[in-house]
Amino acid sequence: MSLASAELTYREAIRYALRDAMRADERVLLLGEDIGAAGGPFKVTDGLFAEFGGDRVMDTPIAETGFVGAAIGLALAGYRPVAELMFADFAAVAWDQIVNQAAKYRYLSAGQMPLPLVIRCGGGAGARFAAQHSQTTESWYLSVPGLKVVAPSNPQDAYALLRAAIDDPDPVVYIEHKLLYPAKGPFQPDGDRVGIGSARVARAGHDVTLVATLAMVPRALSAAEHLAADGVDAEVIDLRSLAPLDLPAVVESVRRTGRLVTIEEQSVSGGWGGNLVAEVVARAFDALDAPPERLGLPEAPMPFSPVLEDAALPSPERIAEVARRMVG
Amino acid sequence: MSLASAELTYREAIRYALRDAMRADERVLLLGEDIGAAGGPFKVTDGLFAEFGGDRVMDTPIAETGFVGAAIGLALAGYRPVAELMFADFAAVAWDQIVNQAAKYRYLSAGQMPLPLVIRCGGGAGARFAAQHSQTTESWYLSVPGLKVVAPSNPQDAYALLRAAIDDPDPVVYIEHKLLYPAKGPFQPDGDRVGIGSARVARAGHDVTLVATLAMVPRALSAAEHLAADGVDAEVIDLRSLAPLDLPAVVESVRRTGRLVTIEEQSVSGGWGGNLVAEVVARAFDALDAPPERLGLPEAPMPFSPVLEDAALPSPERIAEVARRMVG
Amino acid sequence: MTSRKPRSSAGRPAAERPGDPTLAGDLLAMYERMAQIREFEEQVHTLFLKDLVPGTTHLCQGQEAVAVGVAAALRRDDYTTYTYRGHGHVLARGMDMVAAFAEIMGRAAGVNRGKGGSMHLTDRRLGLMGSFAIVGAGLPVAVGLARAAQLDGGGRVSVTFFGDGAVNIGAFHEALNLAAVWKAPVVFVCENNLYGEFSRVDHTTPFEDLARRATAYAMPAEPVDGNDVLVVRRSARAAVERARAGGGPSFLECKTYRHRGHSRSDPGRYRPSEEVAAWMARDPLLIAQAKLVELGVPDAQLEAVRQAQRAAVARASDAALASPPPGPDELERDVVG
Amino acid sequence: MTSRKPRSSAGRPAAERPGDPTLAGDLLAMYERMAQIREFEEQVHTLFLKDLVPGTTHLCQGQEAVAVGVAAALRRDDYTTYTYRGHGHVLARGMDMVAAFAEIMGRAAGVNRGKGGSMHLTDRRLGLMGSFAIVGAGLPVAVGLARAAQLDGGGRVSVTFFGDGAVNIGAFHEALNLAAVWKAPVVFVCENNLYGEFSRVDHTTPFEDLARRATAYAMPAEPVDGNDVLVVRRSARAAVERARAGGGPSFLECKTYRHRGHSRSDPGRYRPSEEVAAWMARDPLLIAQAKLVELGVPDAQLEAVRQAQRAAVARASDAALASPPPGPDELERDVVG
Ligand SMILES: Cc1ncc(C[n+]2csc(CCOP(=O)(O)OP(=O)(O)O)c2C)c(N)n1
Ligand SMILES: Cc1ncc(C[n+]2csc(CCOP(=O)(O)OP(=O)(O)O)c2C)c(N)n1
Ligand SMILES: [Mg+2]
Ligand SMILES: [Mg+2]
Repeated sequence: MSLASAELTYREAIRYALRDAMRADERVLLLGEDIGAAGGPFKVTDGLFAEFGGDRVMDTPIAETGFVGAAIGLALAGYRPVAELMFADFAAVAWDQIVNQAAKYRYLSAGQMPLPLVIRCGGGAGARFAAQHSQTTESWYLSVPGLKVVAPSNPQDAYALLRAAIDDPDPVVYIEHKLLYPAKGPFQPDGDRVGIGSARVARAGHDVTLVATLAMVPRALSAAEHLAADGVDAEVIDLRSLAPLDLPAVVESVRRTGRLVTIEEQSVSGGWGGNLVAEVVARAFDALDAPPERLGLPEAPMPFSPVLEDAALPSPERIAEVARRMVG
Repeated sequence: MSLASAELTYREAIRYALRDAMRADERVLLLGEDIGAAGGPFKVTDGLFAEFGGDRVMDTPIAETGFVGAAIGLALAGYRPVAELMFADFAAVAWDQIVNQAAKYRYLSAGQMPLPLVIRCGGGAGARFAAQHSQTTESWYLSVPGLKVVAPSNPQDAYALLRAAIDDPDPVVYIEHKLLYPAKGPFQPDGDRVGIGSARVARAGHDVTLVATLAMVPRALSAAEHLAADGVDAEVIDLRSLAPLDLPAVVESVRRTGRLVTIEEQSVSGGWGGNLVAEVVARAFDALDAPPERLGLPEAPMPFSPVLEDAALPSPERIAEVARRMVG
Repeated sequence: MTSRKPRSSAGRPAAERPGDPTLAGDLLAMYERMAQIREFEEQVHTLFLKDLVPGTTHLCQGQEAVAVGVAAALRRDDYTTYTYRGHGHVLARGMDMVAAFAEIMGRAAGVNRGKGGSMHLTDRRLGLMGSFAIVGAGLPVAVGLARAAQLDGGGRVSVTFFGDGAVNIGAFHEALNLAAVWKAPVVFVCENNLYGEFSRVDHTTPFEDLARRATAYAMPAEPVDGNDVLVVRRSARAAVERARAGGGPSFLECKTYRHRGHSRSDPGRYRPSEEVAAWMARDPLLIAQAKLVELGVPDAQLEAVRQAQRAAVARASDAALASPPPGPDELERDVVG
Repeated sequence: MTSRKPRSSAGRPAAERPGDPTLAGDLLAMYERMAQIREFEEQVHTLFLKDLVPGTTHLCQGQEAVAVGVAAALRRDDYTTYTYRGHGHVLARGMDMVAAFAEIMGRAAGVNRGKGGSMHLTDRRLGLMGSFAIVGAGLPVAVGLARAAQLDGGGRVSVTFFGDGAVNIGAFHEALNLAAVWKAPVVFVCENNLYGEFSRVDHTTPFEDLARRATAYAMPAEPVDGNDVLVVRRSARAAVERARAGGGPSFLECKTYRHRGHSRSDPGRYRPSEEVAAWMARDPLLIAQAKLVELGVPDAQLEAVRQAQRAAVARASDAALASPPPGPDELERDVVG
């Protein structure tokens, strides 16, 4: 299909970003398990092997430390590797390469060795994959200076942020949400070429600011619909980037609404919500009409059983209820 | 030396906790690199090999995934292993075993398989070990349900928390601070046998609450001295446990002082300070006289050069200045 | 033939001479167990098509002889660890089928009350100590279990199952080296089914004969016909007895094949049809059947075994379907103690 | 003999027949370089005793022949990666001594402006691509550099140094397998100095001859006398030329010894004194000297080389000491671009 069309799935948007980046720059390479002829476990890279061949779409053994490390080497040598970790949880077996090596390379070399490296992974719950295949892993990356971290929620951002990540001179962790792969959304090939580090107002409103990422964004939007029915006008901000964080956008919104609810798909104890609340409190204390609230997962691994998994995730109803209580 | 003496170093306190736990329960075992005859890279386990032998103080190859995994197996089989990771940063090469396996074992098995496992490591900066050997790594563990995380700042707590960790039925990450190893402090063998999850008021005060962990605790106490000279009476809380967190203790303190400053040895963007601020704001909004502030490391890996490393760490002066401004 | 428990060799390998009076009985018991696993997996697939199995599944049809042959070499108190493709491993050691089905369907009657699902079936009473969905992660844990057994001194053994794809990950290496250094009583059972997901083994490893990997740890290793349950049992017995006797770890490369795709969404089309056909002809159930007929067991008896297993599986599946989902309190239970 | 650059073989191994007219010259150049490293390390130790070296250091006295012999087999544009025990590796490829000393002392004139220190000396202009303080972490990166060289097609090679202790960690395994599968032009140089920290190799690995590990990857491997710089160069050339010619990765196990303890705080007392004595007698500088004398180089010339290096090291150390610490703006510089 052509990029001129107006609707794409999230999966296609990622695929086309890879394709277009590879067409535009032959230093762009992909590495990962079964991403070649097989098209990737999530079928994101389907067709890319056929177009670009095995030297640019490289299947690897099951060796995440090995191929993330190799991607670092490729980046050092002038390539622009995009390593696919498949499930976000698998970053755990490559964690040293990500946080101790990639994130620190530029600094340790005093700027001699920037690392233009992208690490893609599919995170998140809802697919009944249980505790080892359901984490968004956002929290793992929140105090790792040297990494940029993005987390798109829709096709347009998925495309733009991946292009930006590949163009970026630094390691970028690009977290996808596996539930969103089939989700369709409007897409303009020459549309918003958002850079890393800018949040997006997904819905404007003036009573309360809901901040979310990934699959929590559609839930927040749905909560906003519920709220609208009750006469509460919610603003929804899609963070999109976790590092750097677009604090000004959030602070500006809360200054207008006076109320903040964060919604994240992880337990709040180590999430980005705490940082956001603390920053908003520090910068807009007087503008707050109520203490900000955070919604997240319970303090538990993700259970397999659908009833439990569904209960773990913040529902639009629960989000709306918290916001309503805050406004009311 | 005997435990009846009144002063111990932090290193000795850890050693005696291991020794006493091993004497009390022969299922307690130690694993790690060079912890045996060599006494450990930080000399913490000195003498234990001589007393307990190689079956209870096991040297391992350089294979953190291997021996942390083996510790899981030992725990499953009824032992109480204490795995020493040496530098806290090395948790990165065992990260999967820690967060995807150990933390989730009890849950995945619906309670069949609790894991009484302790992971010890020496974290923190100040020793001029550069970016890959200076992280406290506290932030990595903050959204990992199933793990308990403690971080003692003095001999008494080091002893008590390690005994508690070894007695605990769950995996406990026990973060030491390498700068504190030679630090002496009062010690009562039958003294405060603090449990996991309780904070400690290190200094009582009524103007502002300073919350810290590890090597930031002595700095906060030193800041409190500076402040006292200026007539500001600071309360200093040593969190000691990061998971579970003693929120009631912090909230109670801030209710009295109306002011909160958190001091942590990591960048605040993913630290525990954000969570603490958010919880305090949620629970004691009206008691706040000023927006809480967070101090931490700059958003950068830890540099080697002493001048830079010293500049990176929150100094007592800087802590005092922030608190003074807040009060004043 | 109603026992579900594999016979325990109690430390002494049974004779296997032709004419061995126990051979037909043993093989029939193993055949029964393999038939149970086959029927179980087919039923999981059926349930899945009916939308009764949430998430994903990794079935093991074609690999039954490995799980059953190894289990037949074990004592009741030995430890096993395995993977997301673990239905065969747990049934081979006697997991209750209702509890297994219920777990796979996320029900309260599940062996882990629905919290683990297909990839995480465990039962510590049966020595089923860990089911790992991260490739390779189980091997170090198995070494720790073995080290515990060694310290205990009771001759217990730890056996860990993993795939051909797992031999390339760091945890594999660290575990094998640690086991070698500790001379830990562990048997590493590699189920070389030629594919890790969609990649053939020779695409990800410089050779197909994975037993070669063990030389790097000075560890006894053997390629094994993983589709002949008697061969598997014989090799497993040797390795298990070596471990029990203090001889340290061993590596068994069981050559086998999965009949279906990697997981529920995979039709397995990347495999040449001749390869599939050749392996279907070497179906472990067919091989066992032929041997049983040779040993004088009538066809009708084999068919009866198969029918009985099919019926037992159907009953267990129905019973599991009757279980409600776990209660809401399960969500935050069992996180810490 | 003033050049600091190792001779480039430009892809063609030089002859090494006895009577080879270039041999004495080559060896003298390598001796000079080894002497430089030796003097450098001694000076680091002296500076450390004067409290001028913050943090820790891992010195390489006794292992100079490995770094120098391998460097002599490389082209200027080849890549190398190494470890916290890396002073020899960087000097062997020509790192400026002032920049190295200044880095080790945390000064602004340091090659990384004092941000990395002793464990992190890198200079991309010299192909010095990474110094890793996490054991084993450099190997996968080296494979990536080799894969890049392979894609580039220019015959460039990637060489990575690591210790005997590193052969037990997962990253080692993943890297060697990946290199084998990709046939990447990488040479794995294991410096087997018999100890990882305070543990003897046979305490942590089931054998001492680590070249055996390479069989698990079907990789050519060779045990090498790591204290004879000519032997190291010969083996390295063979491996490097194989890689350049598309023959894939190789593994060299260089048997050597560190004269000092693991790091600054370690007196190395866990080593039997006979073992130390035997290896001191096989000091790589002594071995090279003996060979040079045999080739007709007068003792006095060798002493002059040594003196010249001592003087050069002292000058560089002084120059580095004159450098101020990095400015405060360095703290938050170079985090991201
Ligand atoms: C560390 C890690 N990487 C990738 C995966 C995704 N994954 C699940 S199964 C699998 C293939 C494993 O193949 P093999 O070891 O041969 O076992 P088989 O599935 O054939 O039984 C992969 C890549 C994973 N679960 N863990
Ligand atoms: C993953 C990891 N574990 C442990 C350490 C601590 N450590 C630093 S050097 C070293 C010994 C390494 O020995 P070897 O590989 O033989 O190299 P050598 O020091 O002898 O040159 C250890 C254990 C580390 N840096 N990284
Ligand atoms: Mg397989
Ligand atoms: Mg060594």
